[in-house]
Amino acid sequence: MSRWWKIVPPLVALALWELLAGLGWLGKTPTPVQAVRGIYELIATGLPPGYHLQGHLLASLARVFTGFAVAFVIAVPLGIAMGAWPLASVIVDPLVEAIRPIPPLAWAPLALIWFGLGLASSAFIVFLGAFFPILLNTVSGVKSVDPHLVEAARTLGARKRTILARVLVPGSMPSIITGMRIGMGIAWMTLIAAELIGVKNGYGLGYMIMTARDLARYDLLVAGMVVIGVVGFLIDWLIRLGEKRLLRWR
Amino acid sequence: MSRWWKIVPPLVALALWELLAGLGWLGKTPTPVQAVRGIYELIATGLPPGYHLQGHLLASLARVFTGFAVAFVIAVPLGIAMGAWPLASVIVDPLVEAIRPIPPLAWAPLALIWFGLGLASSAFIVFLGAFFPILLNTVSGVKSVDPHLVEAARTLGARKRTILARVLVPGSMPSIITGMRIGMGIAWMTLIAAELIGVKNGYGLGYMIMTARDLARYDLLVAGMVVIGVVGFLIDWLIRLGEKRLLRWR
Amino acid sequence: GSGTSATRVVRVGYLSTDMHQLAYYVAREKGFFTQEGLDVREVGAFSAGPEEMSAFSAGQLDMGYVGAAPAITFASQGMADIKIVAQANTIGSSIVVRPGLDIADVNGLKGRTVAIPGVSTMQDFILHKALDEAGVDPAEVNIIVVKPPDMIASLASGQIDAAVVWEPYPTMAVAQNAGRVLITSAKILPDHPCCMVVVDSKFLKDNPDTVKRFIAAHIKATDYINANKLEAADMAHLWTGQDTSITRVAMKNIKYAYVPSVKAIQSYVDFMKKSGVVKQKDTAAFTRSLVDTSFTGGSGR
Amino acid sequence: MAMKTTGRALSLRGLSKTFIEKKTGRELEVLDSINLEIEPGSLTCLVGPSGCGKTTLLRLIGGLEMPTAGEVLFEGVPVTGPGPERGVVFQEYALFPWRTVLKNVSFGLDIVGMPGGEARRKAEGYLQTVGLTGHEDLYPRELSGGMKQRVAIARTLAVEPRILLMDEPFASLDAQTRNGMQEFLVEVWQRTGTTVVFVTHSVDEAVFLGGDIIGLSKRPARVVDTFTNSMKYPRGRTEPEFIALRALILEYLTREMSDT
Amino acid sequence: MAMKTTGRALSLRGLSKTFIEKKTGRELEVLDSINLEIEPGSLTCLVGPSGCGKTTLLRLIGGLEMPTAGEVLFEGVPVTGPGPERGVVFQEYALFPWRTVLKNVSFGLDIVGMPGGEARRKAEGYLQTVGLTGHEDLYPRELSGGMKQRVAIARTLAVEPRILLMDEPFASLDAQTRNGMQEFLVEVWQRTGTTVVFVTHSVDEAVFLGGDIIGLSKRPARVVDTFTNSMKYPRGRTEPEFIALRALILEYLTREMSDT
Ligand SMILES: Nc1ncnc2c1ncn2[C@@H]1O[C@H](COP(=O)(O)OP(=O)(O)OP(=O)(O)O)[C@@H](O)[C@H]1O
Ligand SMILES: Nc1ncnc2c1ncn2[C@@H]1O[C@H](COP(=O)(O)OP(=O)(O)OP(=O)(O)O)[C@@H](O)[C@H]1O
Ligand SMILES: [Mg+2]
Ligand SMILES: [Mg+2]
Repeated sequence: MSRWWKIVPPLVALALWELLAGLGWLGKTPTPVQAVRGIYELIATGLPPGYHLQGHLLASLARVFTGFAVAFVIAVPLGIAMGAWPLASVIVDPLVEAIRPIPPLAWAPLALIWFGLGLASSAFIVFLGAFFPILLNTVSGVKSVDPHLVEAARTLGARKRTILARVLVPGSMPSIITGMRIGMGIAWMTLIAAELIGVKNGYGLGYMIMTARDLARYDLLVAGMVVIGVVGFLIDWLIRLGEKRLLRWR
Repeated sequence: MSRWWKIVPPLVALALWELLAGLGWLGKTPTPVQAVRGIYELIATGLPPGYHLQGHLLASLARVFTGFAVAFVIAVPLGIAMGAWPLASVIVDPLVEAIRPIPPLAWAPLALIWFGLGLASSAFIVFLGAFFPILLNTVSGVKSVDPHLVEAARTLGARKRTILARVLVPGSMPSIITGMRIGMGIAWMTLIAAELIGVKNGYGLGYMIMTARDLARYDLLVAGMVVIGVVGFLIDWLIRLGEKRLLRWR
Repeated sequence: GSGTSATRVVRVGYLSTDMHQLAYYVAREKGFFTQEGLDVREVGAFSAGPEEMSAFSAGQLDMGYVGAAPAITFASQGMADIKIVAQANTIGSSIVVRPGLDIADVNGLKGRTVAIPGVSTMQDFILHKALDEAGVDPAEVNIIVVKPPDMIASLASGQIDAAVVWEPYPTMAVAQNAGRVLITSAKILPDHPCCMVVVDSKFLKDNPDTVKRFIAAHIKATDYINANKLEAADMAHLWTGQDTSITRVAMKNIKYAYVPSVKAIQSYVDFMKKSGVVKQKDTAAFTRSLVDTSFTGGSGR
Repeated sequence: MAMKTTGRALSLRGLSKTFIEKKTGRELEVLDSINLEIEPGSLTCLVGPSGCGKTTLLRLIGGLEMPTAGEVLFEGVPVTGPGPERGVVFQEYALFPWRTVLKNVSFGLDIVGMPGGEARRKAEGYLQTVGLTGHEDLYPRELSGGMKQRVAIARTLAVEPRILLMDEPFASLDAQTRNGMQEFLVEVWQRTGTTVVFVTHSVDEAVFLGGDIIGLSKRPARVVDTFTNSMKYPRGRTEPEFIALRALILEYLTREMSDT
Repeated sequence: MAMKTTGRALSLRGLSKTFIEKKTGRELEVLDSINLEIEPGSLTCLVGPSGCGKTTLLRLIGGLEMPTAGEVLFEGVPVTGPGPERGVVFQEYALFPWRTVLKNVSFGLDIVGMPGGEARRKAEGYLQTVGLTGHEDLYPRELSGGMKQRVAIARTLAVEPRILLMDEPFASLDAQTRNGMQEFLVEVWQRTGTTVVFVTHSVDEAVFLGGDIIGLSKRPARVVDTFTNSMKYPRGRTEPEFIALRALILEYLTREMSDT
């Protein structure tokens, strides 16, 4: 009950948007009501007709999660190695800093050459978005583990592998989870770039948004943006929920 | 002298890339040598002919810096307010979390409606990329300022404004700078989206990359990516240099 | 509108790597606009039509060279109040297939994966028309959306079997040995419209004389192209960066013509209506209100 | 002690403080009707069991916390917030890490708009008082614990407070440094004549410093005992008088610790 | 002391340690040919000026640092790294914050693959030893400083080290808790008979705990004095013998602090 008032600010923002757009102050910007009708149309009719929102959502979830999962599986061990072994950091850092700013869309043609049309290509683009935040946060997480804990483990008889698994990994978990949250956000940000290639089956939220743009259906475009926003928010909320459970000890 | 060996890992990466691409294992991926030749062609001939790399770079720098500057100027004061006044955080947080994952490309049509063609539209897209990291880091920076410092300032006679300017701002500076580094990276990531909107003068690195893609000139495309990577790296290096000076006290 | 007709300022947009809009490049290179006393200002070079049409809806453009699909779509949705006042080119697309495939005619596309650049685009229309004439049910073809630059790589790597796309992509595909032309759009839909010259309705109402001069320059440029193909191909290289070995060949498949055909446009509008993009009940009335042939001396055939 | 004046520096009248614990929402009574009078120029030590409410009491005097009942009168005027006339020295030093030693000391002067040159001169004077001349341009991280504590004291002295409130300022220093700081404090106090209220849980320290040593009860804190130490400064830690008073206070603490 | 055995628990032979300072590259001599023999079952305290090298010495014994010259023999065998037979209790507690009290204590047992039930029972036993039964499922952040220190001790005891190395373990506790922990340590030591080496800079603490009290010189540390304390446990802090020894050691420290 006490936290329900948190919903008020977003509602106020929506009301303001409705007002401004309704007054025509925002040009041809669709109003929230039109966006909601748009969502309904996307569910009922689909865009292109027959391609329903549910399908787009599922397809995008699959792409985002695949790319994100691969990023996670590579970035966490690499980040732990970089955190534990400073030399690895020196080697990887400049590459990371140089690759990080390259726009995901620029990778699209190369992704196509390397992975062809389809899941692999789009997951690769998502991967590029999610990888660096997870990596950098894992590294800084490992570096921030209290060295006394490592020494305590050693005096209790722990060897390298045990220290890695039982001290460095749990100790850097808070930072890794922060990296996951940021990485997941950027993963969704790359979705349109990812779906400009590799939509073999005609489904995808990003693809749907670009179709809405091609067809001058800005109500559907905004509807698609709202869906991504809500889904992104929910996923973030889920990660935060998991974080609370996993990091009960904090 | 001692730090020059840091250049070895990137060189090894380049050599590996040359080898793999040269052997044809990467399909039609251009090799580093081709990319360097591409950079030369971009400088000498330009793409489209007459539109030289220098011009593209300058135009993109102007867009990135405008968007980034606006993001900085709004995010830092807002972040400080959110950090100092928890209620502001509760109000803004859900909006931030919902808007953050929306792909920059989706905003392009709306940006056009709102800001028209030109610098304002593309800067808006860049702004969306840079804004959230700066905001979130500023908030967490202010929250992490030792409350004892605020109390010390109060007992020394400081009022609200003085505390803001002389305690909260300098105290959150390390975190703000981290936010700037991340935000600048994402600002560059949004560059293609920002320049898909339509460039007024025919210049822009992202626009150039998309032109190279249209022409299937992957050597020029990769050359453009390398330029963005190097420029991004240099800017990050400059920020880090400034950080070292500004945060000498750490 | 950009002030009075006395200033004769026209804010123009175009697509940056599109050979179909060659008349615009030629008119600028040859100074035809200046000769007409116009001050043509390039407000934007766009990567895609929808953005250019958005610029019209934002009131940023007076005139522009743009594809038929975005122009009609935005007009139909009421997102942009524009008129089509001239044709930039007709035909100029092809169905390209992977070289190794045993496809002799459109019938051979049955069961294949065919890429189009977008839903309800002109190329979508061409494909459906071709399938229809060959008696192939579109449901028997796996039609997917791939952006034209990605089509060549997808053909080369065997990701798609065929693509329907505008020039110079078919020529590029052939040059890179990634495809062969199965059939040109000229053979499927003779003289089908492609790129257009459009004008903001209010600008047209306020500055009919300026528009007239603009179209006069456009006509001059179109005639010039048809009379000086080689020189025009060089200009295409200059403006798009495309190699002349490509532009020369590609030009052969493009017909540079300026008179818009109301009938041809309407048949495309009808197709768009069928795919649910155009909502207007009376497509004939809609097309008539959209196309203004008075500047090109045509009667609307 | 060092000065003779009429009137009280500080009066605590029926001072009570109850916290609402954030998590559980339960009330936590920390101070229970504290009455206390402090003379101008005196050096008073507060001792009491861990967690009894010493810090809370000091924060109330400093105006960093508001009482639930009762009032704090400073020179006869009720305290409603922090102010430079009541200087606080925190256990955690609370130096501004981004300011040099000199700039830390001049903070209170800078914010009231004192011209740069004057503030600098004044700060340099106080740095001399605490024996840190020559370290003006160092940053806090470059200082040892004892030096940090001296800077914190100089910073507080620079705004010329009429009372100095110190909350276990030497608790995190090692034994040797700590002894040195105690001697230094006595010296500064004698020189400036400022009223000092000093919280500690080291009995040694209280006996070494305090004119009056106020013993507080377990939470909720009440004043249970006042020990007067009339030994002359500098005090010898091995003198019988010192050891006797130390034993007396230890005994009181043990009593306070043990009963329920 | 509690046990009679032949042979030495620990022998330090000409132990020297020089650090290379990272920033300046200068050499810093910290230990200078330390020779020391420690009997099985004894409780030895190391005292010395701040920064003299006490922690370094303990880390060398623990195997967390390697000597520049000389050697550490543990039960006759040279030390080459850390090992569970030499338990270290850190001042900073160094508890794993993500493990419950029970899981912290069983850490050393878990990693050698002891079955869960057995490890649990054993850890519970040690928790009882340190008087923390009933707190098994709390996380470290929910404990007070004294409780944390007890968990750290139980965790080290659980791997049954033959020597216990403690580096100012009670330094950050308040006076009352600290006294309690000292008494508790004596009790555990008497009960288990483990050899204990205890570093402190509190003279009070050293006199309360130590059988032998080793006085180290300023950096580079050398052994300058060995005080033997034959008072019976439990020791009274106000007994004349206590105060006399305390004064003696304070005097040595003052000497060590003052000369150049
Ligand atoms: N803001 C607060 N909200 C709730 N409880 C508080 C707050 N501040 C202090 N307390 C509680 O009040 C009690 C007294 O705290 P205080 O810090 O004044 O004790 P103390 O005597 O200074 O202890 P120590 O010797 O450990 O410094 C403690 O139980 C503490 O947890
Ligand atoms: N890894 C290291 N590298 C360089 N110098 C070090 C290192 N570890 C310790 N020192 C230096 O060695 C000296 C002795 O340090 P040590 O921590 O052993 O002293 P200590 O007697 O334990 O001091 P304290 O009483 O403050 O705990 C100090 O000057 C310290 O700065
Ligand atoms: Mg306190
Ligand atoms: Mg030490």
